[in-house]
Amino acid sequence: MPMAPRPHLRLVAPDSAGAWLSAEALGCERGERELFTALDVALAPGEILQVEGDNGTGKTSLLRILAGLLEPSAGQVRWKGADIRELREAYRAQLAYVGHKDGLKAELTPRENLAFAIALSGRAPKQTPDAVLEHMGLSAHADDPVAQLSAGQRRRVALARLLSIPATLWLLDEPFTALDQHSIVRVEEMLRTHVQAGGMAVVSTHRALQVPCRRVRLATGSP
Amino acid sequence: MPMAPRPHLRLVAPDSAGAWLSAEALGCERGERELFTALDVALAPGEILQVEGDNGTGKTSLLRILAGLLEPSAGQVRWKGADIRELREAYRAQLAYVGHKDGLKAELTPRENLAFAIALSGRAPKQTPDAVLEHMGLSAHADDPVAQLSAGQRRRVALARLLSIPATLWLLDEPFTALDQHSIVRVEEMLRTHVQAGGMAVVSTHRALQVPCRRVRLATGSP
Amino acid sequence: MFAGNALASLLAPPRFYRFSGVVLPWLSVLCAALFALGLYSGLVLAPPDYQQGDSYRIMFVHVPAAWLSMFAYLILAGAGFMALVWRIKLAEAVAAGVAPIGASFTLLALVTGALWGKPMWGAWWVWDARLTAELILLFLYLGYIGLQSAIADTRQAARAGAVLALVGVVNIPIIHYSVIWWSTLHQGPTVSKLDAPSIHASMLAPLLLMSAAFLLVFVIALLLRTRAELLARERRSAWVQALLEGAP
Amino acid sequence: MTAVRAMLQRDLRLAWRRRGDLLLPVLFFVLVASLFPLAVGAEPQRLQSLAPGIVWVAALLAALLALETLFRDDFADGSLDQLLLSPGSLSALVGAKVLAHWLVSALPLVLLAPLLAVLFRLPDEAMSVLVVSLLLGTPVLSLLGAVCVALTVGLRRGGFLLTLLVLPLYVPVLIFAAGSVATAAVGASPAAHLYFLAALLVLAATLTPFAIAAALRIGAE
Amino acid sequence: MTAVRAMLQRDLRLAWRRRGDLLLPVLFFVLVASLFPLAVGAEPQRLQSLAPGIVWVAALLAALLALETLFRDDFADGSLDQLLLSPGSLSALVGAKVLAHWLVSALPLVLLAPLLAVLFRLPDEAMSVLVVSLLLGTPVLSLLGAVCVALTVGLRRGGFLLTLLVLPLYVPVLIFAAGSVATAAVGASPAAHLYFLAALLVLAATLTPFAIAAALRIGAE
Ligand code: HEM
Ligand SMILES: Nc1ncnc2c1ncn2[C@@H]1O[C@H](COP(=O)(O)OP(=O)(O)OP(=O)(O)O)[C@@H](O)[C@H]1O
Ligand SMILES: Nc1ncnc2c1ncn2[C@@H]1O[C@H](COP(=O)(O)OP(=O)(O)OP(=O)(O)O)[C@@H](O)[C@H]1O
Ligand SMILES: [Mg+2]
Ligand SMILES: [Mg+2]
Repeated sequence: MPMAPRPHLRLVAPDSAGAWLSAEALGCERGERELFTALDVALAPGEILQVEGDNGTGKTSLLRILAGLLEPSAGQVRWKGADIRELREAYRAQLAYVGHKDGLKAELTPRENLAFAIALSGRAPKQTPDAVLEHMGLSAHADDPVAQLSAGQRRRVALARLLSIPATLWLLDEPFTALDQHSIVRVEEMLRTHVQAGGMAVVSTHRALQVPCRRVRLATGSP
Repeated sequence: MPMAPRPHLRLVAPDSAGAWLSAEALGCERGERELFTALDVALAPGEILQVEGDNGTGKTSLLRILAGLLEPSAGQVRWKGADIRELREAYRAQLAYVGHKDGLKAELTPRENLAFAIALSGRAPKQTPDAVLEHMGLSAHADDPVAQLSAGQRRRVALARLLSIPATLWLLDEPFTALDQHSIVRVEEMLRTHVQAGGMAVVSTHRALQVPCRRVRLATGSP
Repeated sequence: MFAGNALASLLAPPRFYRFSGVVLPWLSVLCAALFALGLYSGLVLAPPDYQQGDSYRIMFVHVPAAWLSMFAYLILAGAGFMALVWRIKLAEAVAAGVAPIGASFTLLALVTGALWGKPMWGAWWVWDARLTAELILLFLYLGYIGLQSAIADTRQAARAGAVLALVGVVNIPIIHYSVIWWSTLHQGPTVSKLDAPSIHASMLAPLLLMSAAFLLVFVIALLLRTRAELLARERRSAWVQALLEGAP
Repeated sequence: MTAVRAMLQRDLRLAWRRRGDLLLPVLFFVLVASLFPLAVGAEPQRLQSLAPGIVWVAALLAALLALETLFRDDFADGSLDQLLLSPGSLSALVGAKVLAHWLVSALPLVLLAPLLAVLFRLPDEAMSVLVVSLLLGTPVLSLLGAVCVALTVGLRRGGFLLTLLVLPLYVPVLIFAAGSVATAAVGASPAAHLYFLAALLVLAATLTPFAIAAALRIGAE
Repeated sequence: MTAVRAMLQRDLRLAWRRRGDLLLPVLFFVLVASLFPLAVGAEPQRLQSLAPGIVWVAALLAALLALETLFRDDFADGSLDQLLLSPGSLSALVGAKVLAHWLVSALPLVLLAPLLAVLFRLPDEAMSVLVVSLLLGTPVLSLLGAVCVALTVGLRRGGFLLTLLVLPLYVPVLIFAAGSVATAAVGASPAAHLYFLAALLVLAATLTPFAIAAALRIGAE
């Protein structure tokens, strides 16, 4: 079916001069389908951007583009003005990404998984794995293989990474999946302290965040 | 560590005489861990049981036991008084199960997936695949391979099965995962009409259901 | 179902545990006596072979080990069947217990066979039908053990193993008849021919004694392993708890 | 009955959607068979005497690799749960699945085998025996393999374990099938071997569907 | 550097947790090698002359199967995304992964090969050449294989496709390696073959890590 040209979609903050993460005229195609065109993003320290949108509007795709995992079909993502494809390692060092998938090894324990994530980040951790697991209410499971944890417990281990790796920009794709109420509150708390300390976050979720943030809806992907 | 015996946990409806689905003294062990012991369940036509509980307390395990997919370590599940292990096909003909995983073939289209689900059920469908997809707002994607749908769109296809297969008992494991607000309302509506027509449902979820139901919390699995 | 229930109560784990505890000491004594007799008659009384000299005496280990390796598989499959159909817990424990024992006897048969093969055929190994079949038997055991260790839940593992063991049972007749179906280097049936064993009585007697002794070793090992399996599987049950409290 | 037909149809349709993959078992078969001349040298006489064995080993390995796709995907995407909960007879459904799998992964090998036989200069009598032995033998491989896949379906890294479980079960088929071709190649009658293969096929076709169904219920817990 | 060490350590630890699986490549190797005598007949002379080829084909197939476990799991559980987002050098990380994989899946084969050589009655001079050829050749197999796995990692059913990509790349290794053993078995000097293998190894070790890293970025989109 022929598509009417989409309106230019602007996610720009009112004052976009101070933005560290910015993207202009991003376009994304998956398969044959055009998800969005001419999407602008700008995010300054201390801000959270909540990406909403119906199923299939491209939230996950947008986050992967911002992380540099997916090539946009048009436009480019910039970090402090420089194209992230040129920055490479320098950009990745600022980043913590929690996707749909948890990124944990099922045979290792939560503690080992975290220790590896820290080593991989190549920087001194903000907190030790033990402290972080304690904070996420997982001390009792710190030495069980992750394979034996339930869906929500695994999700908590994945999110625990955020507390130990020093990163300015958090990219979180539906972080609340499978979490119980306590944990949701705890994660929102984490987001709050992160931005208060000058961090930034892009969060895709269907629940309204209980944290001050800019909210943005992606246009419906299909009629 | 030595375990204190758990209190007997009763999920019995006030009037358990009319219960069609019942289970006495169910026990469940996964790996080395005892999730629950002496759990009773009773569900009569027109009722919904919402299973809550923190992550890892055994909601998924309970649903799989009720479906006959997992052997309980103690006790048995009964349908109209008869052990489901002896009823076999007769019980399964009453059942519709939507688990954590969607149960869709990624290479087939939503329409083909539904047609197969109907054939597998061996009964005349309540509604045609087209009508059901229309109702779930997926008409535009009816002929795309499921691989190209987003997480929430896939979930909707999985739930669409409920509308086409005639089943008395619905077992739904976190049906709202990845759904947007519209779809959540739609699924709650589906649950309402199902029980008004004399159906039953067991639903595990972390969100409070906006439908009259009995709610039940599984005890915390671990300290 | 009824037969199953009756059988299950007859084979209840505590009952088996008590019974096996009583017979084990007697079996051990008997086993030691048979070994003494068998070794004396096999190594001292039996004459050297006119062709093979003394090297044939390895037969007194090789043949019982080979027989038991196959016998153990039949037990594995039988116990598996009972575990699968009647869900008898004792059968699950027996199956889990017998597999490593069977694998050990298979390995013993392979090693003693190879040791015997060097003087007899001039090679440790030939790709002869029976030898290969015995090697395959080892792999069947290893597959069973691998499957057991890959599945975390013991009851699930027992039922999965049972299906595998039952399917694998086809190989047993193939091992046994391999010498008849294909012309092989390996000895044809010498002892087990029903009509007249083609082996001299002075060699047959020690072989039979040693076979009986090995059979007892097998039974004792099986009882011990099964008891240990039962304790581990039933550690939460009342009877094991009582047993533990009874112990100092 | 509709459920069984739908099952067969669905799996064939899936195979068609992935039709690029249809070629792969065949290519694997040819590639493995052609590795041997590379590895052992290419003297015609020697190759000819090795041909039955090589072709059958290649077919067996192709069957083994193809097993991966039998239930693994269904388990991963949750379709298997739906099969297990279907009110129809599970063994019939499973039979349909194995049939579809054989049609897609093994039948092309059987059709291609004569070509390989020509490359290895197998005599004509042996060639027809090769085809018959493949026709009788490969379904047994699929059925036995299905039992083992079903058992390992829930395990994370089943690949090698599967191999360990499957290969010992495949050995009798290999011996009789390669034996039949080798006998035919030297001019003797392969009837005894082929009867034995046929007997194995009948046995497997009648018994294994139940074993597969039982194994699936256990494996998918 | 800590990241690279952590990578190696993590993969070795994972292998240890799954230590049951450590045996499997070895068992597969032995099983496949023992299929041949069953399929082609057991005359010692003939087997002896086939031995280098059989052992190397078995090693190659074991290496091929082992590839499945190289990045597939990391992709499925999302660890691969984390690797790609790590600020360290991806090619170094990937090098560590391939090294761990070789240590776990191929080194045991090398250690076991002498036993197979005895079973096939390979002469003693040929035995040491067999071991050296495996030591030089199997790392090349792991490295080349890793490139192909990386390319197919996002595809649902990569198994056969992978085989198809990999086997042609493996052919040169197979020819020179099996050739070296065969030359040694007839008493000639295998030096030329072995030098060539060594050259292949140096080339692969220096170039492929970059190729693997690039392929991963493409494959994981
Ligand atoms: C690695 C090499 C060998 C293996 C794997 C092997 C395996 C076996 C097996 C499985 C049996 C039991 C067969 C049955 O009862 O159906 C057996 C029996 C026997 N083996 Fe061996 N064998 C090996 C070498 C030898 C050698 C070198 C000799 C002596 C020449 C030998 C002599 C015998 C005899 C006499 C029997 C008893 C046969 C009977 O009466 O049933 N074996 N062997
Ligand atoms: N690998 C792919 N190939 C082709 N199309 C794809 C692929 N992945 C996603 N899509 C398409 O891209 C669209 C957006 O997908 P995406 O996962 O970004 O959506 P989303 O907003 O995260 O949805 P949800 O809320 O359901 O997670 C979907 O409509 C889907 O059809
Ligand atoms: N295959 C398994 N092997 C061993 N233990 C398991 C297995 N699956 C689950 N468990 C354990 O069982 C417990 C309950 O798991 P289950 O998936 O039933 O929880 P849940 O209530 O559904 O949790 P969630 O809300 O996170 O989905 C978990 O603590 C986990 O440790
Ligand atoms: Mg998404
Ligand atoms: Mg759950």
